[in-house]
Amino acid sequence: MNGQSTQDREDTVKHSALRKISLALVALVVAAAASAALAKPASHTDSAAVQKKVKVGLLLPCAINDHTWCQAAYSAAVRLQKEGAIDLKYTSNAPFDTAAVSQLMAQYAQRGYQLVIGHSAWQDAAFSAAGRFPKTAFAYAGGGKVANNVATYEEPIYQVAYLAGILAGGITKTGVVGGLAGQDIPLCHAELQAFIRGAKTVRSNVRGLSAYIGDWSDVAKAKEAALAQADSKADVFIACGDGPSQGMIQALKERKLSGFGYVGNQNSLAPKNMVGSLVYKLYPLFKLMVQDTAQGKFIPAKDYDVGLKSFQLVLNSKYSQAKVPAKVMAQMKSAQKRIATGELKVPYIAK
Amino acid sequence: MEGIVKRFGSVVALGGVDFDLRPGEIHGLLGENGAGKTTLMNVLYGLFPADAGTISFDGRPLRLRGPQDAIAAGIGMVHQHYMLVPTLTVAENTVLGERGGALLGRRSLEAVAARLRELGERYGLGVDPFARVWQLSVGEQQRVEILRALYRDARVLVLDEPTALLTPFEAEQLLPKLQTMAAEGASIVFITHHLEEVMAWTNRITVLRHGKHVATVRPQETSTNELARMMVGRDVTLVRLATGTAWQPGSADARREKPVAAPTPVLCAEGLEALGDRGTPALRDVSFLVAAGEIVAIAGVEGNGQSELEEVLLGIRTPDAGRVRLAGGDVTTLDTASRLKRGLGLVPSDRYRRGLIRELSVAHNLVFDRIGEAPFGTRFTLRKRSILARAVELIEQFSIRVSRPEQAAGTLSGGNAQRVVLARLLGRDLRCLIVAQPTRGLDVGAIEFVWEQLDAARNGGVAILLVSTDLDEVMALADRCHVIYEGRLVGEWARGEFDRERIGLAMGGVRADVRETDRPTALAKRDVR
Amino acid sequence: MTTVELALPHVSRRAGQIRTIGATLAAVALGLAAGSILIVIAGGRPWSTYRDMAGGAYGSLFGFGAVLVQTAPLLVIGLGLALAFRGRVYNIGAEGQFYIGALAGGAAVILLPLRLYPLLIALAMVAGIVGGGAWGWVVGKLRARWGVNEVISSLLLNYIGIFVFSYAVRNPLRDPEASSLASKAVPDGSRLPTFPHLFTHVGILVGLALVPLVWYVMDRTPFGFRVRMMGLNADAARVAGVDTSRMIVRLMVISGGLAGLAGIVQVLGVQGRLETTLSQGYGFTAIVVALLGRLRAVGVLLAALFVSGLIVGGQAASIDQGLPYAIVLGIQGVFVVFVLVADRFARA
Amino acid sequence: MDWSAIFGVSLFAAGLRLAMPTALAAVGECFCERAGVLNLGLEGMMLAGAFASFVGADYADSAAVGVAAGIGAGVALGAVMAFLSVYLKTEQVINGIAVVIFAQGLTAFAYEKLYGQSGASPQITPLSNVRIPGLASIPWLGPVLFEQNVLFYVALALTLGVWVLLYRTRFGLSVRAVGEAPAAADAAAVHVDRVRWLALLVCGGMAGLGGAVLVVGQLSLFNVGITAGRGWVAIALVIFGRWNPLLVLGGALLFGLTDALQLRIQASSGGINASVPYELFQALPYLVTLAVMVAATVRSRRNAQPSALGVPFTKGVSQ
Repeated sequence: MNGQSTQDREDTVKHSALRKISLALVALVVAAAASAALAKPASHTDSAAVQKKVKVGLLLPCAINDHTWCQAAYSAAVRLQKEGAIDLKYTSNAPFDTAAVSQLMAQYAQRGYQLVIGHSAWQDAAFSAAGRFPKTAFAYAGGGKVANNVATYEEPIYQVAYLAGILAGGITKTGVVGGLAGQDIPLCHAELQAFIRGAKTVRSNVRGLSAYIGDWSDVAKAKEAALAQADSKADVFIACGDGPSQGMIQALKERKLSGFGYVGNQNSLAPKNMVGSLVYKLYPLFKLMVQDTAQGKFIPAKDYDVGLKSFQLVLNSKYSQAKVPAKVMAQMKSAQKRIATGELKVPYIAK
Repeated sequence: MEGIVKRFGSVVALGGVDFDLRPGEIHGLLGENGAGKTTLMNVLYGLFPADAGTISFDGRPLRLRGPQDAIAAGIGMVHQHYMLVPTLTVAENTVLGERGGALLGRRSLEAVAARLRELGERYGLGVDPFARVWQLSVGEQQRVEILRALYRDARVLVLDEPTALLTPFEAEQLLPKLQTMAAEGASIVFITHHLEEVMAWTNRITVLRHGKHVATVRPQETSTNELARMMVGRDVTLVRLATGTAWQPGSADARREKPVAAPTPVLCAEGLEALGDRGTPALRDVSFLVAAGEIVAIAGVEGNGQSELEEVLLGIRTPDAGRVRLAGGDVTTLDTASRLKRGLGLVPSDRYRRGLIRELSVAHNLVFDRIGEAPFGTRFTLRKRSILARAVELIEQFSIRVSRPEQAAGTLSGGNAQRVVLARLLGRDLRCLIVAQPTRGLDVGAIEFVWEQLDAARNGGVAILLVSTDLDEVMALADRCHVIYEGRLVGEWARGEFDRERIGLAMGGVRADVRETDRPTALAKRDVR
Repeated sequence: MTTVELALPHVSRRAGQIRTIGATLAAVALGLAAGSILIVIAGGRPWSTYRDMAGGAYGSLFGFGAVLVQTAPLLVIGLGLALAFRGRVYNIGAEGQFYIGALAGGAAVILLPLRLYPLLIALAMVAGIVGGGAWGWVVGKLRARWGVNEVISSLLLNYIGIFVFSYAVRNPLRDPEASSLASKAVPDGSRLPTFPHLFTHVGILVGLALVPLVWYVMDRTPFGFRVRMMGLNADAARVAGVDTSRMIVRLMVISGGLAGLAGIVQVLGVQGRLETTLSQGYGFTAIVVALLGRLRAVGVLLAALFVSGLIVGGQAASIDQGLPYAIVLGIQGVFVVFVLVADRFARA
Repeated sequence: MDWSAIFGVSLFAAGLRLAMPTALAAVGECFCERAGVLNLGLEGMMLAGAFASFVGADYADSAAVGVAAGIGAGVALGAVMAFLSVYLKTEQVINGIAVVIFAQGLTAFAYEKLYGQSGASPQITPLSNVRIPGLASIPWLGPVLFEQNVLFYVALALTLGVWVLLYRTRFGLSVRAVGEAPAAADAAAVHVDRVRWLALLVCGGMAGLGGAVLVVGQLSLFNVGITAGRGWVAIALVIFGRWNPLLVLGGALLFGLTDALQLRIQASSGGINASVPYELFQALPYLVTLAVMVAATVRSRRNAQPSALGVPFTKGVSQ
């Protein structure tokens, strides 16, 4: 590095111009903060008239049309807005470091939004924002700790994965099924386990493969992981996470295999390959949360779980029915009923 | 070239210089360092445009947008610091920058190599076209530059201080080659500040001083005395040995004959071995000692291990073998800071790169090697007042021309900059001072000042190691003198036995016992008093 | 310490400084201009968006509290980088050092059965500094001992550090009940208390306390002076007795240690446990903060406040103006480039 | 453990697919570092290339236009880097980081603007695989090398092209000279800054193509995290390959292969819990490069790094 110095201004003796200017700047900033705080009236919702519409803020970690995680929440919220139940404002591609997310949640709360939903595993961010706005209800996805104004909503994907597993058991010719996930988190672990368990009920010798990519957005690596499993003769796949599911779908198209979509209805992405999609119905969950908030009683520290009502195996009409033996379809339907009635308990294996 | 003007910021390097060159002529361009010789030729070579003036070639005006125009016109230049890419081969360096077909496969390089070999034979400049430049010696690299110019059939060849990096012996072999080229119609510009060479080698001489054209004379019409006066502009006795009125050689010699009372060795090196940056051995079994109140010189052409020696003595480079003792204590493993505390000091050879920090003020440059010590501060504080006070003192004592101590060191002229470095070093309680090329590129007045300071320090009991390529300086100052050649100390002379020729030969690696008759004739003419 | 004007010999020092500040303000203005183009493209009105941003960030105690939370890590890392960059030691590995510091400090808090919380917090911070400092030491040693370029090695160690952190959180320190990959929560007592109205954790005080300290070290101690000497001319510094290799190691350890401290402060102040969402590039953004702050302690503070204001203000504006949040990223990106251009003209 | 599944032909095909985008960027970086410019903005150039190729392919409904747009975006960012590093001569390290932040910010914003609102998730028709008739039937090598995506062949040709450009052309000679001794190159009538500008444009173009290969070649969709740090691995690869394009390509293939291998080990080892510490495999390229870098500098004092890397060249400055 030659003599070109990055910079070497430095203030001289105490009375240097720069120091005076920088001190003035800091003082100005602090003064502005103090005066504005006093002037601006705290804008909380006028609790007098019970708002018919609940003001809901929705934070999404990805784009609203990603056909999976974020689109599921976005479409559910828009449906509630159309029904006039909520006054929705959302932020997509939100930052995912805890400090920034909790700050964004707090901004919504400060603007009088009664229910702030963080559609990701943002437990810490929700708790840090909730501490500051006891009157605002916060919710985050995926289960975990709850507190007096913090709730979480479950993603019982493993129950529907069990049903998909049954179909997979019928469809697979090689007796090998594949599964992809971003990282080995409990949610994905339980999903893959239930999928294999379901397949075993149809074909006892089914072999289940699993692969962890290491991150949730490297689609190229996810595709290669799926192709690797296809090389180990897997012919029916399931995925857990945005990147993994998008990668899996590209692999299915290339190798003409079958698979199930994750959270969003991904059937249209590969009509000939998608047996169906495990669609996350957030509408019932959001509706429940909105009702609790609307009735003025803040959500008791609740872990919202409406079981199969929030998760549905949406079959892909364009997928050739021939591949799915009728007997297996019937078995899946009956299992679906038995889970709904609670007769059949799908085990949740997280580790 | 008529009325060439070139300014660098506020410094006028060339103030309207006229210069003409006839075919088949060897034209000497003479002047002190900084007189504008190299600048004039860089303008001819298109490295940077002239601010004013015109250049014509074969009668037609020559437009120079960059070196490619000069090369196209047939002008070749051999720079003082060779402009070669070390990792490329000789052939690649030759072809670099040449216009031509995009592809450069193995076949085309073979063709280049063949032509280079042919030129090499014709002018006795043999060098392996496929060797990588960093493997070549300094002399060989110069041959590559000349061959490159010839390869591009240059009709004008500019040589910038060609003998500076060569040993006297190699320099001798260069002249006949230039003469054969001139005989074949090429015209050669020979930039130098050595009077003897220009007298012996050229048909015409142009003298420049401070960017002004002084005169153009033929060697027969003038004498070295007259050239020296034109070069320096005031009546200077021929041999710089006697410059300055402070002390006459006689008196200095008389005082020196008396052996120093008890020559306590201050600095001594034993069997130093060290590798250079390129991994080639730079120091081979170097041993010497310097006593208090003595100046020991190490003469030698640049690139023979001097900078490695400085770094080893200062502790910047760890030797592969051998010991360094300072004031009796073994400092081989000590870091530079502790050596400085024990009274060691270095006046580096490149004052702007290693002697000064241009962005810092003159005041800081005067004390920055003792910044953590009293009175300039403690381990945790800096005392600005005492720094400024000391700076004013030193500015006064070393007569540094500066408007105010806060002025940036980068703005100082060569002489002033060297004064600052000397002030920093000599302003401390020194036991041993290593001085490298102290007067390179200085004007005569500055040289006098430096010599006086060194001499005063020597008389004050400081042990001084003078590393220099300038024979005059060595013979003027040194009590004892070694010569370093390819990392090895060859020969040692006490002041009385100084013999310019034998030292010069030793610098060239020629054993001192060369018989009288072998000495090539040109060298004989040099011995002019 | 008298300062110096770089190129022009006769320009007085004050004019030089005015031009530096002028260039920074020019950079800010250019950045805002380019940002407003993005806002217009996104369908917003630039002037009201900026007003909302400023209001959202500095206009309310609530907003300013949030700015301080964002400022804490940027300031602490930025100060370390400013010192290292002054010696031209380009530590690009602050993100990795941040995570390793968080891991070391977090592990100490989770595993040590100590109940005396103030002591536990102090211990955790020391562990964080040691963790980040060790990660920096590796880079410094590689350059000092074998001349391995610190830019490249710190860059590589960045990612190795992040992967070590996520492996440790997934295996040894994992909390089985947690829904996401995270460690057990740190005991509540060890969470940094927050200011009542501002809701900012006291970790910001660590940053603010460091500003005068780093300023003093940089401008008033021989060590700071030698760092500048090495930065301006390493050869001359070496001849003047500055041990550049040891200095490089020390600068890497200090900047690494401060990045590690910022990591543990973020764990105790914001996150409450070890999780990969601890940072989204603080280590890289801090480089910009150090540069915008002209590598001076006070400058880094102002730059950290400014960049944090951009983030927090951007959030507020994205809600009020209905602009996509990504616009904050866009503006930040554009800003960085204009700062570089203006910085160059400041020193022309 | 079913060894045949792991070490089958498809392992090497997968290795090549994973390696190619990173290899393109790495060879581009190798080229501009040889010219003396340290370009840390690769990650941003790849991302911009990926995004532009997606938009191009979507709007013009043709993969070719997409690829061209991708290369164009890379070249544009190469120009920004060149303006900062070569023209303004500011600190190259900082310019690189700035280009990355600049590209990440703008692509996130542009993607949101163009596709954020519309309902349908955009997809483009990918380039299909091209089976070279004759060669693909070679038993082992055929499917690996000759049944790849058409962009694969373009990428392979380009990386070999860079080797020829660097070692077998006049321009390449100038590039090598400019990176090693700019002053000497300048004296030999080589336009140092112009060579560096061109080198950066080539580097940006190749990084952009790397992004385009990812999107148009392999995935036919875009998301903001799609390059996933490949630009930083590419920079490490240049050092791993000791600044020689062929060795850099070799390094990229090696790391692509190790990635493909670990995915196969996970695939065939069955079982649900992560049998393989995938973080280790993510860190592998960085770890190995660090080891190689240290070994290289320790072993030979003359490491292959171009001496003037990272140093802006100012004409005629000699005191």
